[in-house]
Parts: sequence; structure tokens; C-alpha cells
Amino acid sequence: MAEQFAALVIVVPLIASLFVPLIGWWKKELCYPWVVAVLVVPLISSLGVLNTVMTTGKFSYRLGGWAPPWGIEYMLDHLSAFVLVIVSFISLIVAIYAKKSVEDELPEKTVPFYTLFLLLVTGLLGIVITGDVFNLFVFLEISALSCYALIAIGEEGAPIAAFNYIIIGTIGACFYLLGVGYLYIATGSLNMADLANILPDLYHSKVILIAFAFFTVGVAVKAGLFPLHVWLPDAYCTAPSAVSALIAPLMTKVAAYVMIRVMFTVFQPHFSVDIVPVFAILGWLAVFAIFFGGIKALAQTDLKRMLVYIVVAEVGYIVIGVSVANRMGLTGAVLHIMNDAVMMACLFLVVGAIFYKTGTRDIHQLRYLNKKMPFTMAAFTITALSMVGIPPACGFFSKWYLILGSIEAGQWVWAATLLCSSLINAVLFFRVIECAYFKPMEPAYAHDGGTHEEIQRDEAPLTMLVPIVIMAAGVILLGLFSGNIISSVIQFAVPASF
Amino acid sequence: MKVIALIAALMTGALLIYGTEEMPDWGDPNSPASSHVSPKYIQEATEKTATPNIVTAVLADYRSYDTMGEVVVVFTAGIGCILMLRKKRKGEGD
Amino acid sequence: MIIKRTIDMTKQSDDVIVKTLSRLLIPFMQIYALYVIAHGHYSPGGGFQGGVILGASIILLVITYGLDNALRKMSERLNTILCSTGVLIYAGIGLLCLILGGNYLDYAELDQILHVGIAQARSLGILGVEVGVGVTVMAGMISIFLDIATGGLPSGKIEGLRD
Amino acid sequence: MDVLYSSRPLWAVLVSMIAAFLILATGERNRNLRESWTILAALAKFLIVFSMIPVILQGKVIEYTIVTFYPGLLLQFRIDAFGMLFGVIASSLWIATSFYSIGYVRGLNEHAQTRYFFAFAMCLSSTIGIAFSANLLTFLVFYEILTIATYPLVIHKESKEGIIGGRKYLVYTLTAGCVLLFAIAMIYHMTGTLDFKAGGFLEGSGSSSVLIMLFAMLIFGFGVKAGLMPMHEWLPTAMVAPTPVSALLHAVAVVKAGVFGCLRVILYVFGPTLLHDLGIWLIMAYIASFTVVVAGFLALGQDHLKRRLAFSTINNLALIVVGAVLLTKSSMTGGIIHMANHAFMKITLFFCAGALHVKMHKDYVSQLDGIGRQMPLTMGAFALAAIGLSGIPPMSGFISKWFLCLGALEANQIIFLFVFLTSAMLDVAFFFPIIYNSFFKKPMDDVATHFDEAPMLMVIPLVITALFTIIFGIVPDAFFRFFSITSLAVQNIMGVG
Amino acid sequence: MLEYIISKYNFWIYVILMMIGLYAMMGKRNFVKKLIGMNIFQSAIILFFVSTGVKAGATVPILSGHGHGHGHELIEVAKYINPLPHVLMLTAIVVSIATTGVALAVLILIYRRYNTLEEDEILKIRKDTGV
Amino acid sequence: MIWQLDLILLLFVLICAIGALTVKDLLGAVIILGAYSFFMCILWTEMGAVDVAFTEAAVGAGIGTVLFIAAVSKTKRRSKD
Repeated sequence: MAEQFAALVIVVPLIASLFVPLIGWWKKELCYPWVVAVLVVPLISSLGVLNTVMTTGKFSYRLGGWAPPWGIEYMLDHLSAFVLVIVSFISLIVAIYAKKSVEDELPEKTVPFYTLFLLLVTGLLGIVITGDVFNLFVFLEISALSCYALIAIGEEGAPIAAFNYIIIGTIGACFYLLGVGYLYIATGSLNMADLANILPDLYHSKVILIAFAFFTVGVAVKAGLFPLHVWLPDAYCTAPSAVSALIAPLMTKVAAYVMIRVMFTVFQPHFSVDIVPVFAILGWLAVFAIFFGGIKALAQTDLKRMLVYIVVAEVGYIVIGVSVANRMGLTGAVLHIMNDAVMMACLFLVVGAIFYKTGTRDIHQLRYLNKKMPFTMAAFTITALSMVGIPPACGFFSKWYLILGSIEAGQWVWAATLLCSSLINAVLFFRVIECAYFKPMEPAYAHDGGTHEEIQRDEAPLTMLVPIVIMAAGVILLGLFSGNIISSVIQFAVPASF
Repeated sequence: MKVIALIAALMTGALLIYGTEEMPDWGDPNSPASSHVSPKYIQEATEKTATPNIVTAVLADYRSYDTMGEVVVVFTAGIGCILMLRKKRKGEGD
Repeated sequence: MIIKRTIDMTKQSDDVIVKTLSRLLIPFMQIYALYVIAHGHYSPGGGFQGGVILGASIILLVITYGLDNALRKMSERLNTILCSTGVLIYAGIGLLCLILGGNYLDYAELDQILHVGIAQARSLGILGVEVGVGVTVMAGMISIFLDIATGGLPSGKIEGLRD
Repeated sequence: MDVLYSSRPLWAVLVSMIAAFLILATGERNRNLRESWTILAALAKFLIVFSMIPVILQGKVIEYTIVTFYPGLLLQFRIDAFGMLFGVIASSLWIATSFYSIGYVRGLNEHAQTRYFFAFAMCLSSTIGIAFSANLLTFLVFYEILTIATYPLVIHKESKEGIIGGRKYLVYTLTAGCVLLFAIAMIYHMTGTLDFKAGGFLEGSGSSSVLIMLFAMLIFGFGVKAGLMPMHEWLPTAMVAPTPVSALLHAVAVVKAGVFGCLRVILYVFGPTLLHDLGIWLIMAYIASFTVVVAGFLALGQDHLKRRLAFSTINNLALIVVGAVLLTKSSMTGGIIHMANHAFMKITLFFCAGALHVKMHKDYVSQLDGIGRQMPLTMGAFALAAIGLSGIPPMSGFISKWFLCLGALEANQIIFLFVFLTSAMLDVAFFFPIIYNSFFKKPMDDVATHFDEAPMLMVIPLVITALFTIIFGIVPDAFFRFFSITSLAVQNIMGVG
Repeated sequence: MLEYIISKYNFWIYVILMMIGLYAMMGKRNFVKKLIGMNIFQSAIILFFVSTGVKAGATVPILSGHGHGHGHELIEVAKYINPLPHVLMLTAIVVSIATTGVALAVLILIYRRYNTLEEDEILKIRKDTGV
Repeated sequence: MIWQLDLILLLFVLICAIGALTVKDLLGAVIILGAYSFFMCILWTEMGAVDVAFTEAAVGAGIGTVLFIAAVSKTKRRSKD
């Protein structure tokens, strides 16, 4: 029975999404509790999967009962189970959060919104769980399509951003599909495990080389790696708050997961590291991504836009971790998938809450926000410190492993980039913190406490605040327990050949 | 922009052509694509699923999970259009 | 602002020939679509193609007889419900297999309730699934078409349509 | 070496962290309750730390592992003699500072007091964490927490200059943190371990150029906080902070953490032998001596009392580093014990400056004429501490200077003897005018001629710390057994090296 | 060279189509043209996939006899075209039409807001309004 | 498999693709795209992919064109390039 958890992870949110229009037709208010209740199931199921994987090792789930490579199978190992838990957890948190934000921003569209929300989650979970390269494409498209629609209903400029995303995202998906085609023509198989068996004999074939190149480009587009990120800032920035809070942490991370999957499961590390110089290129691109994202973020005064550029930079972190291609670096990359997902989710949730309460996202208008929304700002601060890399928040630990990995690989510039990026992040976030907490006051005020105009506490509603606080606590807890997470899950998720 | 697009398209094309060089000849019945997984479909699909159209058998049984994904894609697109375009009229629910 | 439109696909056609022809054509299209779905086991075709043809028949209805007439036959709400019902049929059959003790979408398990032998059970499973595909594709296509062609007001008065 | 496994180090760190959150939860609603959390935590922390002294003096170490990431990569506390010394200094002085802070913020009716006490408690938590760290990773973790926890204190006034000071502080310390992170990652990559070991663990793990580079990076990283000369710029700027903060920054937590880090690097990561082999100890000593002398001269030119004290701090910290890097038994003893002595003396001085600020709103040296008549206790304590810093017996400063000079002779580097003597002269030069003016000059107009002290909550702590400086001068081993601990630490290092 | 091209001319055609599509997606400024390019791009890929399944001298993958009671005689694999690419491409076609539908809906949203579908005009409008 | 027919079809496909992209009247372009799909579908039938061809006929030449026309009729018919 424990194996059936794997099926439930996808099937439950999928079937539940079908009921949302029906429920919405009957009673609109019930959509929200339905979505939240339903999203608990994938979380429990993926925890169950993770537990099974941890106790009995990796297993596969045959859909339709057909043996691979003829049928489709789920590939459940430490890596996918781990990412499954992250995705389902964050989507649950964002779903809890979405209520007020959606009522505020999209009052007439709650029903289709929640339907697509569930479908997006289904798509993301499907990408992670599947063990078939073509099936991955299908779920990539499910998530992408729902994402396009969700982005397009955002604020001014969102449709343009969504259209650009459609064009570039489709190019990415088609490149991925071309990669699948080239692999298929050379091997005749679509199953990841089967491919991994066949491919070593063909490593010097040009077809495989090109397939690999197209896989890489396609996934890099989806992940928003530096020169291919052009769609990302506008799309994430103009989307409704709840949507950006879901896609900003998850989409790029899931794409990064696919990158790890393709490069280290479908292709063996031997190929990706020794035969193709792809990691040198990717690593340098990541360096540019980090600098580009950081510098662009510095130029923004819109808080959300700043975060969006940070997302671009954070992708660079993970890619550096993948590119150094050693145990430490990959540990860092996998750890950073989790950490960054949690941190980004928290930051975007905070920005959404601020926007909901104050109607602005301008950094310079956040004055006295620490008095007005103390918990939200505290969460923001904790996460900001984590982004800067202050221990014991989780950001420090992934950075630590990434730097260790870069040093081990002898890539000094990459390590230096990671360090510089923390400094850039420090500037970015302390700018905001300064504005919110320590905005210079009139000299007369500086020395007599509490006589300024009384600022009423006006905290975000509970459905927003609770997810924010949970995520902020998560940032600290994941940092404190990162040792346990690494020793019990991540070290098995890294390919054994390292 | 047009120049960049042209260069990108040409580069992509060149890469793809480069890759075709080592592909099996067109219509080669012994190419890996035709000899690794698919023979088993042709041999046993009809027998196991009582469906002479092998494409249907593979589509809806062997790879039915894909097909479910495909249906979900259509559903997603439909709901997506509703989300983006459909407006509420006065005096009506939904 | 007033946009000059060359065509409006949701207005009733004035042409008698077009109307008569499509009145004749639509039932045949629909029967053919059902045939395509049902006969997918033996000939090219299946749920998807049949669904598209079904959808096309309704779209033809919209183009020739106007939106209001078409919506009387197929309201947008029914359409949405059908859209999710189709996927539900598909996923439900899969789930049924799961409940019967097999893996998800393992039609062989359907034999326990159909008692026809495993191969036949699989065949019937395929049929059921194809029906689901057809329903969803039909409804999905109609829905997309209606939304695009009317700009999001399927059952509103056509004359009152101003963006 | 015997190892005692105990969770006491963890509790020593946690107790103030818990208190910090209790403070936050209590908030402005109940000031007395909030302040009592601070006091309670300070006392509890001190008792926990104090209770471990006998164990350490028996030659044992106390260990507690928080979490292991990889072999050789773990968060762990290990209290050896050197860490114990720093822990005792920090935790004992926190008690004094707590009382003093309460008097100070209430005396001035400061704003954002909750944040102030919260950050204070976090600071202390991380300082103790630094003191008890078993390896570089743990050290770094607490070092970074300390950086952040200090930031709200530096920026406390929220004035323009406060914010600029805070920015400068962050730029310096976070850059240093990044450099440290890199250097530590490098060390882990080279040796597979980060554990401090008396006498160093880096020997033979890499080419000398790499090791020199690493040494430079580590010293840069810790030197920023310690205010070593090219990196000292943030320290005087951070003087806009409230005085108890300056006291804590300069006497106890932050800069001492920097110096502590430098000493850890010099003595426990590289070790005397390796530094001798690499030949960088002498360069390092020259750099630090340069700081000693230049900071002394710069202090002479400051009129702002706290800035003068800040430069004096830079001067004294560099002395400690010189002592350690001379690598002889006596110089090390002198350097390490100067950490303790300087802490007590400098905190007294800052307390006095704060008392002057609260009572008289006087911040400049030139305004202090005759103030000794109004505030005899404060200025008396100031005089005691100043005399001590100048190295005049029987104050505690004499002990450390004595050992330092002895060390210079032992190392056959007479030039450093002159450095120490110059430094003592400079100390005299910039402290004695203050003492003279305040006691013997004609009082300024706004100075009362009768006894009118600052709030008792402030005066009592500063008198007590001043008394300690005498006591340590006469009986170096009194109360906290600083001398025994120091010699034990030196024994450990030299015994191996 | 000619020999080489002829033996794989299908691949050449698909590559050329794909290049045309890709160029249109990136280079064309009209949004509808971009979508047309997208359709061409996708069908080029489908053409490629279908080409991989072709077997010279084989027929469509539908067994001539009825499935029921079909004996156990071995079915000649070489007689039937590889069905797997077809299956995949059915899915890909659906994905492509769904993407087109969503993209067209987005186009209508864009048109409502800017009253044009030319990229440069929209950029100009956005610049003028300061967004 | 008649290679001459094959070649002619491929040629048509190419012409249609280029035509669809160069025609400035969007409605015309969309119709040409329908023709393109139709030729594509013949090509696939000829390659033995009947199911795919069937689908392409129904989708590419059918629904796809209808959707495009619907969208173009709701927006602008002229294109600048």
C-alpha cells in the first residue's frame, strides 16, 4: 500500500482540480477550503514516499502495470522524493496564503484560479516524479500552460509578459522535445533508467551530443539561466501575488531538478563531466547570472522586481553547484533547491502581504513597516539574513557547500562569485531593512522615546500571516537541521559515482 | 533583433544537421528506434489488449499516463482561457 | 473604441445555403465523430480525433446559427462541466484500477468487475478512456473557441459586445 | 587530554538567546519584567560559565556536539582554557553592562528599548558561542550572528550618521565574513578538518604560498572586527551608538571576538612552529606594532571622548596581537591576559564616558574641566582604569605589559620592547590630561561643585569594574582565576608547539 | 554530398522548417506571426518524430486481422511501422493546439489593452505611459 | 513510398510555411497555415502515420485554423511584417 502513495501524489490534486469548477458553481466560498484540504494529501503522500525511499531504498511505480521501458514508470529515489516534499509543502503553504490575496486581486476569477492552481501543482509534481523523458515533457507543458494563464491575469503588462513567456517557454519545451527525439532515434527508448543503461555505449555519437545540448538549452530556458532568462523578470513580477509566490520558488527549482536528473541520471556523470565541456559553459553562465541578477536587482526600487532578479541570481547558485560536478557542490545544489524554495516563497509571501496591506511595493514607502506589520517584517528580516548567508539560517549552509564544491573543483572565480553575491545580497536586503526599520527620523525624535505619532499595528490577515511565519520558522529550522537532512536524504540523492 | 533571430535559427539548424549525420538512414527498419522498444508493441499489443490498432493500444494503455497528461493539457487550456477571458455578467453566478 | 471587424464568427449567417448545408452536415459529423471514437480500436482515430470533430460540429453550429442558438444546445456551464467530466472519466478509471488493487491505470484489474478476461478488460478500459478523452477534447475545444471568438462573453448579447 | 561531555556550553549560549526572545515577547508593556529577563539571563549565564572553570583548571576540556554534517564538518562546542578565559570575561562583564544599560536607557529615555535589549542578549549569546567554538565552522557561524546582532545596536540612534555608521560597519564585517568563509572552506578542502588544536593543525597541508595567503585572509577576516589598522575605519564611526553598546563593542564582545579570532588563528590553527617556518610572524608583528603606535597618536588628536577611547581600543587590541604573534611563552601570556585586563579597564572607561553623557551631556574631552568634584566616583574610576591602561603598577595593566616586554626580550626583538614602551607613554599622554583637568582644573560653569552623580544603576557597575582592575593588578589570580587559565592555555600551546 | 543530402532529405526539410519557425518566433514583430511560427516549429518537430518511426516497405501499424482470437503466430515486426513516435506525436499535437489556444487568448488580452498586436508599437505605448 | 511525390509535398510544405510568414494579411496567413497543416497531414499519411495525420487534419487544418481566424477576427487583420 505504501507504494500507492506515489500514485496519490499526482492523482489527488488532479482529480481535485476537476471538482473545483463544480464546487465553484455550487458555492464559490468552498473552493478555498477544498484546495487547501486537497493539497494536504500530496504532502502526506510525498512524505510517505520519502519515508519508503529512506527505509527501503529507491523504487519504481509502474503505471498501468506495464514493465518499463514499455510502460511509463515513476522513478522514486531520494532526489525525487525530496523535491516532491518541497514542492507539495510549498504549494500547500501558498494555497493557504492565497485566500485573501486572490479575493483582493482577482475577485471574479477565484474558481478558475484555484483550478489552475491545482493543475500547476499537479504539473510540477508530475515533472518531479516521472521516470520517462517524454512524460516529463507532457507535465512540463501542463505546468507551463497553467502558468501562462495565471501570469496573464496579473497587473498592467502581464499579458505581454505572459506572451513572451509563452514564446520562449515553448521554444524551451520544443528544444527539450527535440532532445527527446534525438535520444529516441539513437536509442529507441524513452525510459530514464533504460536510457541510462543504453547510453554509455553511444557516448561518442554526435546524435547524443546534440540531444544533450538541446536538453541543456531547453531546461536552461525553463530554469531561466542567464542569457535565457529574458522572460522571467516580467512574468514573475507582473503575476498576481499568490501566483508569483508559487512559481518563483518552484518553477525554476523544478527546472533545476530536471537539469540534475538529465545530467546525472539519464546521462551518467562521466558523460556530462568528461566528454562534454558543458559544465564549464554552464558554470560561467551561472557566474554571469549571479552578477547580472544582483546588479539588476540593485537598480530596482520595486520590491517584487528586486526579488525577481534575485531569483535569476539564485538559479545561478544551483547551476554552479551542478557545474562543479562533485559531491560537495551537488550536495549544495540539492540543498539550495530546498533552501531557496523556502526563502523565495517566504519573501514573495511577505511582498504579497505588504502589497495587500499597503498597496505599494516601493522600497522607499515601507517606512515604519516594522511597527505596522512586525511579524511580517520579522519574517522578511530572517529570510533576508538567510539570503545574505548569515548562519544559522539555511542560506548559509547551501552557500557553504557550494563554495566547498567550487574550491574542490578548483574554480576560484565561481567561489569568489558566490561570496560577492552574498555581499550584493547584503546591500540589497539591508537597503530594504534600513528603510523599514531605521528610516532616519527627525533629530528631535531621536532621544525621546515614543512621542511620535502612534503607528497602529495593522498586521496582514491570519491566512497570510500564518504561512509567512511558518516559512520564516522553516528558514531557521532547515538551517539548524541541515545536517540531518544532508545525512539522511541528500547524500543519497547525489549520484553514487561522485 | 531580426539578425539575432536569424543567427540563432541558423545555429540551431546547423547543430541539428550536425546531429543528423550519424543518424540511421531514413526508413531503416533496424534503426534503434524501431528495434529496441517498439517491436514488443507490434508483437504483443493486439494480443494483450484486444485492440488491432497498435497506436490506440499504446496510446491508451501502455502509455495511457501520457494520454491522461494530454487530456489534462486540454483541460488546462480550456480553464486557462476561461480564467483569462471570461467576464462576469450582471446578475449571474459562476 | 470601435473596432472595425471584418468577420464576426458568432453571428448568425445570412446565407441560406450555408445554413441548410450545415444543418444537414452537423448530425453526420457528430455520428462520424462517435464512430471515430468507438472504432478507434480497429482503425485510425480515437478519442482525441473524435472529440475534435464533435467540437468542430458545435463550432460549426456557432458559426452558422449564431452563438445564442448554439448555446441553447450546449451552454457554457454544461461545457465546463463536460470538460472536467472527461478528465474525471479518465482519471476515475485509473483510480478504479487503483482501488481494485492494481497500479494506477492498470486496466487488467477491471476484469474483477467486468468478468470478460484480461485482454477484453484492457480493451474496454481503452474504450472508456477514449470516451473520456473525447468528451474533454470536445468541451475544451469549444470552450477555447467560445472564449476567443466572443472575447469572454459567450452568452451575452452579441450586439452589446464592446471591448 | 580528558574530555568531559556536557551540554553546559550549549546552555550557556542558549540562555541569553531564550532571554532575547522573552524580551521580545514582553516588549514595552512591562519594562521591569523585560529588564529582569536580561538580569536573570546574565546571572544564569555567568553561573553556568563560572561552574565550568574548575573543570578547565583540572586540564580537562568540555565538549558538546550540536550537529554533524560531514566527517570533520560539524557544529561543536569545546571549551579549552583559552575559550574559557574569553567566556568568563564576556559573561562576567555582561552582568555589569546589563545593570549599567538599564540605568543608561532609562536615564536617557531611549527609544526602541526592546530592540536594544534583544540585540544585546543576542550579541552575548553569539560571543559565548564564539568563545566555546570547537572549530572554525562553529566559530564562523557565531561570528556572523554576532555581526548581525550588533548591527541594530550600532544603528540604534537611527540618525543619519548612525545609519551611515551602520552601513560602514556592515560593509566591513560582511566582507570580512565572506573572506573568512572562503578561507575556512579552503582549509577544510585542504585538511578535511576544522578543529582548533593547540599549536595548530595546518602544518604540512599545503605549499607555503597558499598558507601565507590563507593566513592573510584569516587575519583580514578577524582583523576587521579587531580593528587592525588598515581595517579599523568602522570602529570610530560606530561610536554614534549608545555608550553601553560602545562599551560592549569595544571592551567585551565584538572587538574581543575579533582579537580572539586572530589569536585562535595564530595559536590554534597555524601554531607557533608553522608561523616560524613561514616567517610571517615577524611581518605580522610589525603590522600590529604599526597599529599600536599609529592608533596611539591618532587617539591623541581626538577631542570626542568616545572616539579617543576607540583609538585606545585599537591600540590595545593590536598590543594583544603583537603579544601573541611574538610566539614566546611570556609574550603569549601577556597578550592573553591583556584580553581580560583590557576588557575590565576599557569597560570602566566607557562606563564613565556614558555616565558623563547621561548626567552632563558632555561628550568632549575639552568639556571635562573640574568635573571630578561633581562626579568623584565616576572620575575616580576613570582615573584608576586609565592608570591601569598606561601600565602603571599596581593596576592590572602592569601585569600584562610586564609579560609583553618580557616576551619581546625573549624573542630577541628589542624593537618591540620600544613599541610597548611607546604605547605606554602614549597612553599616559592621552589619559592624564583628562584626569588632571577633571580633578585639578577650575570647574566649568555648568559643573556643580557638590556631589551629584549619575544614576546609581550606572555608577555602581563602573565602580565595581574599576575595583576589579586594582584587584587583578595585585592578585592576578583572584576570583576568575584568569592567570591560571592563561598559563594553562599557554602551556597547551607551547607544550605541543 | 548530394548523396548524403538525398539519403536524409527528410531531416533536412524538418531542420529547414524548424529554422523558419524559430526565426519567426524570435524575429517577427507581429504576435500572430510569432504564433504561426510556433505552429510551424512544432509541426517540424512532429515531422521529425514521425520520420524516426518510418520503416521502408512497412505498412500502417494496424493489424489486418481482428484482434480476437488472433493466434500465437509471430507477427512480423518489419511489416508494421513503429507506432511509438505516432503515439508521442498525438500528444505533442494536442499540446501544440492547447498552447496555441492559450496564446491566442493572451493575444486578445493584449489587444484589449493596447489595441495593437505589433511588438514595437506596444513597446512604444509602454514607454510613453511610463510602465 | 513515391519519392517524387514526397519531394513535391515537402516543397509545398516549405512554400506554405514561408508564405504563411510573409503574407501581410493575417487572415490569409492563417489560411495558408491551414494549407500547410493539410500538406503536412498528407505527408504523414504517406509516411504511414495515419493516426497522426488524422489528428493533424482535425486539429491543425481544422480547429487550429478556426481558433486563429476567431482571434484574428477579434483583433487586427493587418500585420506590419
